Amino acid sequence: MEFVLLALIVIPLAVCPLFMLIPSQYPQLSRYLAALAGGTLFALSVLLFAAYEFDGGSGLRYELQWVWLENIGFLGENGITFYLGLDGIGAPLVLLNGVVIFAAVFVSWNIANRTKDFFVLLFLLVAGVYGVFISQDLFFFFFWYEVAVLPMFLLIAVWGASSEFKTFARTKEYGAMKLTMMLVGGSVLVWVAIFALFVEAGAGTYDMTVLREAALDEDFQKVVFPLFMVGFGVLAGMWPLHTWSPDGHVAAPTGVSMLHAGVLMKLGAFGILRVGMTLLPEGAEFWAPVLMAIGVTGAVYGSISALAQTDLKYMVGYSSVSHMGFVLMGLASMNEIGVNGAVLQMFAHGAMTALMFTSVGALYDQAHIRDMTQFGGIAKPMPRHTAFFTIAGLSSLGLPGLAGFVAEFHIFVGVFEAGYWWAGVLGILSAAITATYILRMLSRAYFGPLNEKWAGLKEMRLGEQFAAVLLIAMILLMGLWPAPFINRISETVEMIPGIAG
Amino acid sequence: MDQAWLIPAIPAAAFVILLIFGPYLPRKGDWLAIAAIGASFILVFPLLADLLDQADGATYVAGERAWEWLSFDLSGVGETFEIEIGFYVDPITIVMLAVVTLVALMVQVYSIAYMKGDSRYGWYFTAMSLFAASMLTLVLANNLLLLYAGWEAVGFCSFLLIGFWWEKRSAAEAAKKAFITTRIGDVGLLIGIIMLWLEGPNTFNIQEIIAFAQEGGYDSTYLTAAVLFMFMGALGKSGQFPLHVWLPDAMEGPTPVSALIHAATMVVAGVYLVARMLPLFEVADPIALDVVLVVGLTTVMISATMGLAATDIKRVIAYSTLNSLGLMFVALGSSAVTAAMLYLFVHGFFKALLFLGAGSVIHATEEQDMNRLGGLAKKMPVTAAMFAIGTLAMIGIIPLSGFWAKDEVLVFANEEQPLIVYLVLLSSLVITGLYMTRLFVRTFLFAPRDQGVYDHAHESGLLITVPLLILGLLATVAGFVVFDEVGEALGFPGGIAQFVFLREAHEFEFHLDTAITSTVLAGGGAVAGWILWQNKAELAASVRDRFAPIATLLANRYYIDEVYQFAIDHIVLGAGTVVAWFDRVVVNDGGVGGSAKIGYLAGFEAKFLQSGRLPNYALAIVSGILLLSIVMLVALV
Amino acid sequence: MSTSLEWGLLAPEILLAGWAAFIILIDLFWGGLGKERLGWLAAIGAAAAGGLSLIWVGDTKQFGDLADINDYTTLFRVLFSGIGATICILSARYVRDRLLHPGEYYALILLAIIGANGMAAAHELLTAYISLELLSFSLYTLTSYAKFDLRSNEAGLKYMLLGAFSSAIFLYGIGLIYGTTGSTQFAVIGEVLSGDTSDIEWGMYLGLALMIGGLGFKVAAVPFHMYTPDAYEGAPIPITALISALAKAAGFAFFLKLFAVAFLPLIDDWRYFIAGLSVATMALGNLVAIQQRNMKRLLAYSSIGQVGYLLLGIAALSQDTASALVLHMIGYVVTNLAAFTCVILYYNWTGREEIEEYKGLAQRAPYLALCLTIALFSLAGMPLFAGFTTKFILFQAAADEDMLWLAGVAAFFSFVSLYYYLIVIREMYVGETEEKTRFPTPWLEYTALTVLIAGVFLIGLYPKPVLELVEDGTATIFVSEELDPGEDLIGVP
Amino acid sequence: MIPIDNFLVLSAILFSLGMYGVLARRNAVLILMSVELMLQAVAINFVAFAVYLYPETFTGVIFAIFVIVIAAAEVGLALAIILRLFRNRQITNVDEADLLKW
Repeated sequence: MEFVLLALIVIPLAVCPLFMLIPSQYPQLSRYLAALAGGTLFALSVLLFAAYEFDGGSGLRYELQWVWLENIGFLGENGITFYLGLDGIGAPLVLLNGVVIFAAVFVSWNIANRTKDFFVLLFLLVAGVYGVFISQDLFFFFFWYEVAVLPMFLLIAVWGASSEFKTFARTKEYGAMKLTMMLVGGSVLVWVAIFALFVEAGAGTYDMTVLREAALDEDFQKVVFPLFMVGFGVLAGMWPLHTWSPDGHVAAPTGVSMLHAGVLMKLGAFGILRVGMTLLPEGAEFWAPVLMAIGVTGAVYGSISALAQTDLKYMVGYSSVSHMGFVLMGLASMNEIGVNGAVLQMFAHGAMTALMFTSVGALYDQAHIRDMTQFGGIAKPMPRHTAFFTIAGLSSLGLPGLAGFVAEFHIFVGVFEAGYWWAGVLGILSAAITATYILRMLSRAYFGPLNEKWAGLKEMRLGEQFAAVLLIAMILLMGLWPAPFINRISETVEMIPGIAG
Repeated sequence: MDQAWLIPAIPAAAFVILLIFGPYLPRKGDWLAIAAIGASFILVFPLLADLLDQADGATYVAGERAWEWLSFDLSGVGETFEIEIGFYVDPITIVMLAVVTLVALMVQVYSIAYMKGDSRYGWYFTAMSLFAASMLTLVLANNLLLLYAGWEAVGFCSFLLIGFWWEKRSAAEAAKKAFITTRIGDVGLLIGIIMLWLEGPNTFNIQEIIAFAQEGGYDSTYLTAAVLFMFMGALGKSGQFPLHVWLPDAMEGPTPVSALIHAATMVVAGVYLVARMLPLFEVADPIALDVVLVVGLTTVMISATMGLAATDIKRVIAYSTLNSLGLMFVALGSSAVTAAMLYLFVHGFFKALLFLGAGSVIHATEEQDMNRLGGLAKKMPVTAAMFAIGTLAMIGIIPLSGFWAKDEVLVFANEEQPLIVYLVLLSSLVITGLYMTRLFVRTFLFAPRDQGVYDHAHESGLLITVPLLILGLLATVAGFVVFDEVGEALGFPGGIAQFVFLREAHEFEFHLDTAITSTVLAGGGAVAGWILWQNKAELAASVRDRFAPIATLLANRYYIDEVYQFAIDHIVLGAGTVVAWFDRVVVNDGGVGGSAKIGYLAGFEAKFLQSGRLPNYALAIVSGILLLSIVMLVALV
Repeated sequence: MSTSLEWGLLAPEILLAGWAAFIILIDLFWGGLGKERLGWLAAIGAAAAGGLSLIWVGDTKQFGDLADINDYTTLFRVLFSGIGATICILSARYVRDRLLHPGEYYALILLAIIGANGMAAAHELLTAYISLELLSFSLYTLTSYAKFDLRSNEAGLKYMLLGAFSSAIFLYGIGLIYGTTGSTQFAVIGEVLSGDTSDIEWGMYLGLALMIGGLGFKVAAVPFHMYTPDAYEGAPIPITALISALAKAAGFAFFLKLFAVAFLPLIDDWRYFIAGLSVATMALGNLVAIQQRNMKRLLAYSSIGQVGYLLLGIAALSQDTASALVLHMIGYVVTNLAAFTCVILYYNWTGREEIEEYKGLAQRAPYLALCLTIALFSLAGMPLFAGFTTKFILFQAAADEDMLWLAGVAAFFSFVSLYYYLIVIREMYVGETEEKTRFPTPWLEYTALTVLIAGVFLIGLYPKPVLELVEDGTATIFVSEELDPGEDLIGVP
Repeated sequence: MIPIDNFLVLSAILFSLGMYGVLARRNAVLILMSVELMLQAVAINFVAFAVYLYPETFTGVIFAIFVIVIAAAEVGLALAIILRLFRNRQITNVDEADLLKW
């Protein structure tokens, strides 16, 4: 099974040169290749998720360690190793990534200009994301973290869409530049923190399992943890540094914003959990209230500002910020239920947002505008599309039976358990606000009398419908039967030092 | 006992089948939905039978079965965090199951005729099955989380069904309003559940929580807060005072939907929740029960008065529902579970009857406004007769079921509560008499106001009238359950009172004095109503003119809607716009853009250092050298 | 008494000198060869010199106290001849179209390589100074080589005068150091400075300051960098590439050796000055680069930025930092050459060097655009490419020498640098041009480009072999050689 | 014997004069001359050290010779470039040669 894990990274990277070979006169060929690659990745992810079971120790399974650089300069034994391993937290996120890439390939089926370059960059992004979820070496964790950010600029700048608003305009170049610069800016903090951690641990290696044991003294952790928190927080849509997310998603093409909001934002939260909280438990303990405050602000702030948006993609962008605020709250509760909830929310929100972007993208492809006030009664020409978007909306407002509720419930219980009752109440309130803006959008754009202008709209393409069904399957699976997810996540979360009972 | 999970499972299975294969089934699968709800109805009786034969004397043993849905162990504290799915059957559940399944069956049969020819006929029955499944899960749930899941699912179904004809802007808005208002209520419920779990015995199981509370596990202020939060959820769902705005608008949905959801089942879920959790209310300090009482009273008074002004017949019935719910909450406020459950049991039938009657009128005349109806009795005798029974039951005239249940509530109100409560209830009796007769008279008797509508009217087919007849029969007979002899006759040892009680077996005493006063007042109201609104209703018009300001106030539902709308538009949406603006301009352009600009400007200034003239460059080198050497010498030497 | 001057050790330099003369003669007498093939010939010469210097891999010899031929020298000899060969290949087409007297052009390049080799091999200050001047003079001439182009002329003038001025300052510094320590041998200076330096502090520190200033000019550290943008913009493009690669690399080879051997004892004194220089260099280099519209000036400021990172390596000098610095320098040189190859090719086709004029390159020459993007991303320090790994190792090494704050500043400015690289990439991929004609593919240059890009990927993805080579090289300069104090150039016994 | 300080002071003065010349002068040739002045100052310095402090070795003196040689080469090169500039643009004033800026 180790090589299946390796395949997760090798396939996307190997497929890139293959795309290059395809002459650009045959876009269909590159689409089939992309679908094939997406399919295999999805199958492998499902296989890995299903096959993973906890067997004691730190929960790491299918380990694969190749020495990359050792005993040179400041690197001691096992200095930098290409160390892959799947643990309980990684398994569901690997599955999420598999699902979203498979769906994204179908959604971006009719990208016309420079199809093959699009897919090259898309699969580069996927390779980066897989790398982060399964690499156990801090150097390669950061390596893949940056690889995931690398193609974002071109994906948005070349295939994106600028948009005019009454009071301001957001060109796609602006969106792409801001997104890339803020993410890389965030990663600077992470970079410095890694240096400090390496020096302090003195073990001469980046192997996280070794760094975990290194007893770092208390106030060092308190100083370095906020670097990780803010550094990764930028990508996780942490409150003050979240502005790239709405603008980036508005400018990005559907497939990209699916992958981005669906999976890439989870990298940030995953980073905080995997690197911040596991390696610096006391630091996490000390900064938990601040993270909780930021998470709650993000949640309420995101949902309130989503209320006032008229552009569909902006609304979904702000809702992602709000849901990521929930994830941060879950992490900050520092107890097992909350952290489980956070990881569940990462998966749930990934599937939900991907589904929302699929639907908005489908609508945008046909109607070429995203202003919900100009739509009316689209349920008539596009019933399935409405059904899919409603399911995504309902899941995001936390209807039981869908993924959103299971995750949010755990987070709220965890937050209350950790004693932040004010944060819990505000969180539940922001879930209610989410209900408001989702339903307001549904009733205004989808229900009500059909606006004649949109009578010509046709149903979603078959590819998009397949993607939507795939995502709904994930939402329903987690909503109705979360046991497989919880069992995997909770064992590993237990292993994290500093997570109270 | 352990097949109880079948009851919600069958409609759920029907829902799934209809959802996927619905359009391809013959007659769009309506028979499947009805068969499913029929099966659930039938399954209630074996449950009842089990419960009865296990019962020794008057005490009933509740059956419970649970399966583990999700669990992981908490390392630090040692226990495990468990969520389970299970059902808990006790007398209250049986009463609820009976009402829900029966009324649902009646409504679905009725809908075959009513919804015939609708473009989304199949989808209607799919949503109905989902509703039935979730309502039954809610009723049967043994733990608060499953109850909450059913609670939300029911809310979602009401959103679907109110917005069934979503082409109409008003229907879409009403559906949205209903779902959001109930969601706001559910915020409280969720907080309550978590609070109970937090300090309680680390489980969501209702009975364990109640047992824990009764041993004094929670400290009283904490428990009161949790319980009031939960009551907030009941407020939203049952349309009580602050969150009642959505119920009148919910009439946008098809009438059978209103009959099922907004009369017999969903709105009653709040009452069921409070009834189920009453022991908690009692352990908490009395303020909790007083709040329930006051809310019930205010809803009773508001709905009754608004009923007077409404002209749409469905809205009038909706107000009557609010009125009855208020009464139930008053009963619960004086911790009379028996009275509340009895009233709920009875109310389900005659309110469904009223709605279906109105439905048959609408089906026949395509008209809902009272001013355009009138004199239909001749054209629709059966509907008129059944509607009359419903109206009289609602007012609470002696032989019909409404009287007995309302009487119980009055008895308790009189004994437990201060006099003011009793007086308010009595005055509400009068007003109920007034607006119910107004409704009946304006619709069925005297000269038809719109000839076109009148000619168009015809008696509805059997599929509509038969459920009306059944419900009519039940509305009359159900009241006699009060007498223990009738209870024993039906096989309940010690009568129904024994069956549904909280603290100790409770005898239905027939208080002659309250019975007489209530009948006199109710009858007087009815007669006054008859006089006011007979033939051209000139007298009513003159009364309205004299009290013009009050009339307009009532017509506009005390402007509560406008206040809420204002609040939403200005405070919530306003906050949204401000936050969105703040986010875009201050955080984004100011913060992020600003720092980028600083870098840009720094580079801009530094660019001009490069003047292109050689002496400047030489000067830079010399200054570099001087600075370096001076600092080095000063620092190091 | 090592008066035995083993001339064999200087075989590569002798070969280069001979080859330069040979080329001038060929250009003079045999016109038929054609300017382009002359370039290839010169490239062959440079490559041969590089190959020749591999003979001494592994052993440590001395050329009579003047230069020591060890792994460090071999490493840099190979690097410099590699740079020279690439530049000759790249300038073949450019020289054919735009310059006269190709013979002298290539000869000067070869002489520049000799100068660079001398700087890396120097064992004492005089040899270093002479090879420094040799390198500088050939670069001054090459910069102003386009006789009739005003900009090349002006660039040459500025570079020349300021070069002379700063080498005078550098010399004064050497004088003071010689005065205070009595010898110009690095090892001896190191010896004396590690003793008590209480009475000679004035001369020593002033000398050190002046030398840092002089050297700062050579590697274009901030206060002394003013000439760089103008020299880069004015000079013919291949020469700009040469300056950015050769001058910087040779400068740092000498800088590292000088400070690692001679001034190591005073590290605690000069460390924070170099750190200050490094921060200033990074700051100004990256911030002003954002403003640039001309591609060559942009690459000039970007190279200043890179110098900032290299200075960081020297500020936190130790065995590990030295090897990290050299690795980063190799990565920088390879990437920079790749970038300049693309710029030269585009210039050959279109004669344009403004960034706006790179619009729509992705359509017209997809492979070129891809390579330029890879090079720019590598310069910005993005993963998969050399920049990321070398920067990571360099900054981590600096952090190891408790210079974490400096590593942090460096990381921040490498993030700032991403901005102006993205601007170029945006023009190439997002911009649209009217004429959609595809450019002809110059096979030879494309092979050179592919080799360079392969180098970038190699260092990025698997730096182990390169790092081990570098490790052996730097090891030699840190081991304290056997000292024979009093031994001098031509000492009287 | 004249104490070494005099020589060092002399060379320092000459050095500063040269530096001032480079900064103040606008004509390219005069700047070149100032640089040459600085180089001679350095040569004096070397000779002074060699004679006074380290008479037994010739390093200092050899350095001085090389400095003079290189100064000569430098002048040749510089004048060639300045001549080129003059021929192209008929200017010797360094301030006017500012085509390359910002």
